Amino acid sequence: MEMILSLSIGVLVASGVWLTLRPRTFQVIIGLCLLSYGVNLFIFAMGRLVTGAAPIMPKGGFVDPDNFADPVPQALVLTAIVISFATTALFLVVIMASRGFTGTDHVDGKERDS
Amino acid sequence: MLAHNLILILSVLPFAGAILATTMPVTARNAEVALAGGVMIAGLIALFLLFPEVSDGGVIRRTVEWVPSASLDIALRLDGFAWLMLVLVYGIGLLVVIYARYYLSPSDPVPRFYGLLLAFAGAMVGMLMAGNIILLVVFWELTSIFSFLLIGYWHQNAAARDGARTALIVTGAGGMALLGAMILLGQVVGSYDLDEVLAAGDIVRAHGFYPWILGLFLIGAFTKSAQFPFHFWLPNAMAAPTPVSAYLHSATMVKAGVFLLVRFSPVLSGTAAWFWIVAGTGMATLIVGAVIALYRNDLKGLLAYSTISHLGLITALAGIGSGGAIVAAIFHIMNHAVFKASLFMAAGIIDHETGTRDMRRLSGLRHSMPRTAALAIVAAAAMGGVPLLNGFLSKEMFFAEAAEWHNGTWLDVALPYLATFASMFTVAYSLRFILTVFFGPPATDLPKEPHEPPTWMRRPVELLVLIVLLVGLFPQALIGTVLQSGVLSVLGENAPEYSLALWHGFNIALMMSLTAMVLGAALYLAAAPRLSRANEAPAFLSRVSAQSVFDRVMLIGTRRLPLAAYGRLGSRRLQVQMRLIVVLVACGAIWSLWGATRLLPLNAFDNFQWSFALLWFAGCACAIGAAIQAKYHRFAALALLGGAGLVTAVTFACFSAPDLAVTQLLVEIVTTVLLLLGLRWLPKRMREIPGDQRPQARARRLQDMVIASICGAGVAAIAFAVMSVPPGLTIGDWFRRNAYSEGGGTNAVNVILVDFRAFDTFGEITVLAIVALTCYSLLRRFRPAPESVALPSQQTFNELPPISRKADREAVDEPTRHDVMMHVPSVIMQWMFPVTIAISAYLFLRGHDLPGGGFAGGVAFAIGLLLQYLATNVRWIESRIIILPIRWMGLGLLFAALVGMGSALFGYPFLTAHAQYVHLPFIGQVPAATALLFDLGVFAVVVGSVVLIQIAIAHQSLRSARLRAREEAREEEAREAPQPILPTTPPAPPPITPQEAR
Amino acid sequence: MNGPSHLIVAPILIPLVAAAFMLLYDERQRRLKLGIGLLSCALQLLVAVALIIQAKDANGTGNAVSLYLLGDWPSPFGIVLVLDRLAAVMLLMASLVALPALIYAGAVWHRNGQHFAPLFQFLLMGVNGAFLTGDLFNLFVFFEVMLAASYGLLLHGSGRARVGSGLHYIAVNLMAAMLFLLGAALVYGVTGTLNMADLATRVPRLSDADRPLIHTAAVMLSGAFLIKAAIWPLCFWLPNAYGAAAPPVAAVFAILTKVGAYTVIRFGLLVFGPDAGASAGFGADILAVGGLATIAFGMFGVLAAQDLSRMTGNMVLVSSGTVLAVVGLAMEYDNPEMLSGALYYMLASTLAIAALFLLAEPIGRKEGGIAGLLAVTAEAYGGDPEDFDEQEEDAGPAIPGATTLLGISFVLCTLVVAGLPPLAGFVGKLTMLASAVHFASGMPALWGHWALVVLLIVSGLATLIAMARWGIQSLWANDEEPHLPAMEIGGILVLVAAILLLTIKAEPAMRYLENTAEALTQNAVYIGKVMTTAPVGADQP
Amino acid sequence: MTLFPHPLLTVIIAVLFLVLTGLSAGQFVLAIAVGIAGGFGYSRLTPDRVRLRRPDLIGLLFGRVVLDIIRSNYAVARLILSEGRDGRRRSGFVRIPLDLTEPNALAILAIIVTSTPGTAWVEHDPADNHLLLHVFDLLEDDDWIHIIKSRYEALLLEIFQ
Amino acid sequence: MSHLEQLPPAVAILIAALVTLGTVLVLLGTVGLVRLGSFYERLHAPTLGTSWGAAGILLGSIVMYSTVGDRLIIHELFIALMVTVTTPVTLMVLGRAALHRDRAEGRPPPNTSPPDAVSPEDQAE
Amino acid sequence: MTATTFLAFVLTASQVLLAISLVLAALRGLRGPRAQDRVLGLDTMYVCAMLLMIVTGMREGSAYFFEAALVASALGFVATMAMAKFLMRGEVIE
Ligand code: NA
Ligand code: NA
Repeated sequence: MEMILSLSIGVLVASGVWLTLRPRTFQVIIGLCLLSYGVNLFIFAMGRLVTGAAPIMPKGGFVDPDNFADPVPQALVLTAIVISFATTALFLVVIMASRGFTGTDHVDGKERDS
Repeated sequence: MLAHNLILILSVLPFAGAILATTMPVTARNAEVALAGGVMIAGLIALFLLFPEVSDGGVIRRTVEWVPSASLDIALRLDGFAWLMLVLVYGIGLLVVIYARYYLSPSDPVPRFYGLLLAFAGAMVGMLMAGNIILLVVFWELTSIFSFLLIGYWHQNAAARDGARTALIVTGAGGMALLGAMILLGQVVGSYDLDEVLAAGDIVRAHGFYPWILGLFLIGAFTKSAQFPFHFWLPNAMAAPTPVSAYLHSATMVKAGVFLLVRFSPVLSGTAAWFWIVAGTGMATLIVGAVIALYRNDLKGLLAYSTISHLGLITALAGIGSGGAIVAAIFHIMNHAVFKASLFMAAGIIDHETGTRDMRRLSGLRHSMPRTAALAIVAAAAMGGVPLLNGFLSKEMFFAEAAEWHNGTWLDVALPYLATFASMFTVAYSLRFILTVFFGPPATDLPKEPHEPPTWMRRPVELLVLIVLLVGLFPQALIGTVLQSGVLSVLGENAPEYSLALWHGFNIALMMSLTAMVLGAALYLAAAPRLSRANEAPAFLSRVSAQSVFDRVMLIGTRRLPLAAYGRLGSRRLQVQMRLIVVLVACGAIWSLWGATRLLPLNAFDNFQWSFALLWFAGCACAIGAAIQAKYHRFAALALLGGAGLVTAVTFACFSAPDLAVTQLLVEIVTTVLLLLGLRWLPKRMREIPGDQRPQARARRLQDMVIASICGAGVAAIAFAVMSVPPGLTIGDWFRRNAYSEGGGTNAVNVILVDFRAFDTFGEITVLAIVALTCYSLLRRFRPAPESVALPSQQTFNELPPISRKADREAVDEPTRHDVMMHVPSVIMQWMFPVTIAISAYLFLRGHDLPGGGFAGGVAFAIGLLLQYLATNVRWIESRIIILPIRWMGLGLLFAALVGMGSALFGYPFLTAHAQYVHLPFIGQVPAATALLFDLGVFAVVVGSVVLIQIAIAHQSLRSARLRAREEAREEEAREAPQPILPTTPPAPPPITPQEAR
Repeated sequence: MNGPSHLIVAPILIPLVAAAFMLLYDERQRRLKLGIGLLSCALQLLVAVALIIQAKDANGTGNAVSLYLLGDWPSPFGIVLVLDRLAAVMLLMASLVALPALIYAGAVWHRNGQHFAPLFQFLLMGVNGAFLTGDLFNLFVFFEVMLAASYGLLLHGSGRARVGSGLHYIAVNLMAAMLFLLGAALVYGVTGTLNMADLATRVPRLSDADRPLIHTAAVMLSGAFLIKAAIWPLCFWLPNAYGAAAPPVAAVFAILTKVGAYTVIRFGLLVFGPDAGASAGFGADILAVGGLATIAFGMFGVLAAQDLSRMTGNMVLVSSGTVLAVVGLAMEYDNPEMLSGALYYMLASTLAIAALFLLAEPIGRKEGGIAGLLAVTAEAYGGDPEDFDEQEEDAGPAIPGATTLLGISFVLCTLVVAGLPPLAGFVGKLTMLASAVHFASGMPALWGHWALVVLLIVSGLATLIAMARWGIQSLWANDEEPHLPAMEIGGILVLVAAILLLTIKAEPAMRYLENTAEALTQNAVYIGKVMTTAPVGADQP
Repeated sequence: MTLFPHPLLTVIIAVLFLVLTGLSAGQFVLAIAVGIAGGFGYSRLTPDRVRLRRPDLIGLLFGRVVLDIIRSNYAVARLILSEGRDGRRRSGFVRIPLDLTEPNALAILAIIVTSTPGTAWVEHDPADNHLLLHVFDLLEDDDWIHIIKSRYEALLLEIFQ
Repeated sequence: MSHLEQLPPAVAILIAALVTLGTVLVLLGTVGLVRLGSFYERLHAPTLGTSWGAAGILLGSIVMYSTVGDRLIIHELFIALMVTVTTPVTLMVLGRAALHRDRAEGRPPPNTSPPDAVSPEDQAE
Repeated sequence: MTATTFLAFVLTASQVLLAISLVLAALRGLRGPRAQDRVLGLDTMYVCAMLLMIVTGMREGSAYFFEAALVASALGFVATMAMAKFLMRGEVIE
């Protein structure tokens, strides 16, 4: 599972990075989304993979942390999801505006020859 | 005690006067003069009072602390040499102040002039009295800055601007060099105190830094004193008002450099390097200045080159460095200041009264302004070294030193000849000045009718010329003690014996003088006819002037090269920047990971699960598909992106993160709708982009693919390396143990979010609110690209065969085509509204104990609202449901903050939560944590923000419909207008039915 | 005192509450919002001064570091705010820039678009939070708060240039955010903590197998930090973005790179400081080289630029590069000597740069007086009827003698950024130069120090040349009096006054910063304070 | 303004909420609150109260639908599996005139038709109240018209109109 | 494994049957989605999964949790209801969209089921 | 083979089959050929994913998959509906 997830993170990151290096704004925004999936999974993976151990605790009594997934990375991912959603929205609006002003969807606001 | 206060007053007074002067009204000309003159007189009085203390080589010191930790204190130090220079600053200052009163025209803003003049005097005083070598640099640079402002006083004049800039750059750069020298010097000596530095000559000269110190120091001194090849700024500075030239370019600022050479000669001189560089530069300057001066047609130009030449003389003396040479240098500093100031003033008077300074136009002025002519002739004679005048005395000392001092180098041997040669030109240009301006037939075509200036404009000149005469006749009686105290303070016990007598016998120096005079006169007579046509410089110098070299260096060094370097080292292209970030971080990561043992994939296929592998097979396929399609098939990329997000959500669910799965799904939905909303305003890629298949473009894509693959592989390897080792002791353990007992909730993730690390959540919702506000603000000004204003093609197409033509009817209250198409689905979507409210409440209420929470609830609610926008249209929905998303955001943030601050009332820090179960009748135990209230704030902010973003984008369709309607109305007008008007908008707008345009 | 000192959290809460309040009013009540904003900024300034005094109280007892346990949870579990001298200084700097910028904005800019006032406060909240937090992930959150607000402010007023450069700015910073997340997550994955002090105690004890991973995390994090600090070659977005931003926005942006530099100092010296065992001084040489390159690049930019905004944008690079180079050298040779000078220079140059950003507009307005005032807004408005209500009243009373005031301010600021005497910039540069020479003359071949010395002097000269060129061209060549609203020059003069105060009070400031620099290399006090402070609730069961 | 603008809806939402949370006293109170909120929300969109004339027939309709769906599930599954063997299946559009005009009833009809494998609701034109259906296996046009009109529409007409 | 062991064998078999039924229907639906020739035909395929496919699995879940949890746990019904109500919305709009696009391109919607002819514009979506 | 192990096997097999279904749906999303096909593929992926989560929950005896499944089933259609509407109208909200 670790291997599969690692590879998947790799694919997401690679696709995302490739797209963010592209010249079209839409490619960049899709790339940032993919990248954020990869990054979120990476953060999540830092808490290690556990199945059937959601960090929902019994009410009272002794709690063995090993029986539950680490909630910290999950909390971090939640924050990260929200923030990357927000920034994606913003970026979208900006690329809309950029296209409106420049008439092109090239990231530099003008078409290049090459 | 008095002395200590006096020297403080000396240095503060001009600055105080400057501030006062600038605040006076523009019309207060006489008040300005009174103020500035008063400052100068006060300074002179203070100096007079102080003389007894410094006359015998005594030194007065006063230190005011400024930044002791940077060894930078306002250490003032007055000795004989400084005293002597200060007399020049204040004395000539006084005369200049009076002179300027009559020189400046009524339209000139006097407060600025006197303010700057006084500030400059202050800087000069500070420089002369600085007892700390860094402080010296401070004032040194201030003189540069104020002189820059003074030269540019008439800034409407382009020449003034250029002259000021050149002066600032040259002297400012010299100041930087001087700073370097002083820092090194301080490092070598171990102190910035001038006395200690002056006493440490042997250490300095023996130190490895000495060449650096000397080089930087000399750059500083030479630039300021306009030494060759840095001399060119001085003639350009003649664009300054003449009082400024008389003050700065004869008596004060240009003397700063030679002052420094003399002052530091005990520390730095006595080496071969010193002699060669300083004496060599001095001699070169002496000659070059004198030669060019002869060719100048501009009076002030002649005086400027003359000044350069005289400064070269003083520099050469400092380079020789013997006791006698230092005496001569100090003496000549004074003499030159006096006669040159008077000459500048005289030149100013001539300019003022005739309207020109061009010697080719001036002639026979002795008829119309005889007094001025007499004064100028005497001063010019002193400049030429005529006996019985002060210039003669110090020049004889120079000749004597040049002839009698020896160190065995060829330069030493050549000195007397060079000196005589230069002096010949001095005589020649002095003669030219006298003969062309005052003699000959009276000029006829002058811009003004020449006559004598106002009396008080001439008084300063008279006084100066009187000094020229008196010093020339009775040197010992007049300035013997003063000069002696100056020499003592520089040379101390090494001070030589010298005599200031007028007559030393028929010695070699006198012979040199006479030779120079005879030859000079001959030279002038021979050259006179050709001078006015020689284009202001001898032929060999007219082609390469230092100024043009400087201009070229500046153009290349401060414009072209930086531009080229900036372009080469930077990029304005986003792709380059992104690539740099990625590549640099990847390289850094590879570098730090190189050889790490954890990266070897051990147990790679532990816990293999087919379903999970298949899941991610689909996920990866979607991700790669999205990457491939994003350029030409944008909609497809969006769908595939959704697939990848979905798989991510399932992964979260599978590995015990239900909260994440819920949130990811919700955000996924909103993001998709958002991107779709945006896609409406982005170009729909269909046609191939030109050049996309060129080998270059392919190569770049391949290169990026390699970069991306390396990044992906690296992140994957790191992830695997971490995951394959069990965690050590983490703070997560503490959260798991204390989530319920301390945080009062069973869902540890939610307890972290609303309690343990609620501050993060606080920031997160703030980000959301900010982004929503930003999107809204930006979209208020949104102007779509012309090709997206048009109705989407889907809406312009009238379906054939139409189901019914009734939908096209013109009646306004008929359903739109959209309503027809969405007729049945919209009913179901409206049903979903209350259901979404229920789901939202469900997610919100159980968050603390089970998956869910304020964020999930908020997004769910926002989706519910969004669905209603999808089901109908903006107008319809907003006439029924009025949401004020910005208020929601504000209230949510305030509410969350107030809940957090509530704890302060009980003496707890911000965001301290209180958890408790309350027993309600009939209902039973109810959890009542303040954290839940905080979550309510989160809920409100999330709803407000998400709705605001979506609605802001959605409203653009409405706005562009309005735009289209206006466009159409305009076209209607154009069609009805009698004359055809060329269409400014794209032709043939798509036909719009009235309903749609509504 | 029993309760915690809530003063520490005030710099975050004041702007937050102010901004939230503003959201309750609509855009027609801009004046009220401006008033709230000014009040908030003034309060922040007061609090910053109070915190400076609080952090000053040293006596070697460790009181110089104060802790605020958010939610009353013990560190390293909860999020902590840590106030030490460095944080206090940065807070003061931020509020010193913010207040004048907002005053300036009060003339025209605050109503040239939507929601300027709340976004401005949000930015300050993010900046202050980044300075105060002691938690790595919380730092990320505040970075994002700050950045999100900065996106909004950069785009404020809209227009092609702002949107174009904003696109680049946002894209680059989104990439930086990804790196930050990766790095912070990896830190947690390897060490199991997010508290920076706790991290500092764990890093020296890491196993050899884990160490490369924490170094990788550091590379990722420094990628994020250095993009913000605008190190070469990650800084190309900056001059465009700052040049395009509205003047008051560009002025507050002068702080943003300092946030990046601050995090480099904080994180670098805390986690990879001298006590970090095998990781001590990690990456310091690269930091130093990057910093030096940044100075050079910024210098070229200053010379190459044509207008004051872009020039000033490049000065930001010079200023930032100087701090980074000094920090790198300080880390590499474990020698805090130059740091105090660098901090002082940073303080002075930031104020001056902010003032220059503000000056650019009124000076440039010479062509056309009041028309120029309106031209700023004309381009930004589309033909939409919704926006027509926004062009109402004028910019308030104008004041006479505009050219003189602008000229004096311009010259003073130029002196500071060029490091020319007698103002604060010189004192800072002098301290750096003297200590660099002092340190390097004792050891052979420290080319980094010598390069710094040369670059400091040469960049000062370059700045002088460029500024003289521009100043002459704009202030002298055009004789027209520009229209200068009183609020605009008021904001500028507040900054100038702050610079003068900093110059006059150079000694106490310098001594404060010397203590700051020394404390930065002695982490034990900081770590001890963070790790041992007990929650309020601990003694009240 | 009344507390229960849509009492039926309020009840449905409350029940749904209880289905989600499970039944307890506290949840019951919450469920009613949520139900009321849902009713309010819906009344903003659709002020007119929906009236059922024959609620007793809902069970019958539900039963019919469940049965039909089971049947068509089987049919369509078989067709998909046999696709390669015989290509005799013919799919296409059918246009059906409707008598039903109540929007909610139409929506229910749409759900039924679409949920049933083998039929897909493609287009409804309110102007002449015709429905365009896509049918997976077209037997006879009239046949489908008959099924829709008699098995579902008739019942819905009775319930709603 | 504990929760599965708590189930009586008959219930376990029942659950297995329901889940199998549901899974197979879902799978068949997706197979149809891949194999069917025209869009309008493919529109029918997912309904296998959203009708009895989902129902089977959700019923299995209800039976399982109600048995293990000793009380009736029916919240899966909510999901079932949601699937039933919401899937048609997408399919209806999607079908309408396809029809609209076909008409716009001048292609009368096929009454038979020839394999999709790929028009040049298809490349561009 | 007891009923329990049989059920365990069926559930595991169901997970795999549902994952295969998801792959097939994704395949339609990838292949298109028309935009509506991709939307259809995504919509089916939502259903498969939802059911996969339910079955995984049954397999693990965990109730915490429910919320995600609930959201996928009740709100997932908003995304695909919006895409469909985009195809139909060229914009999502008008
Ligand atoms: Na000689
Ligand atoms: Na001479």
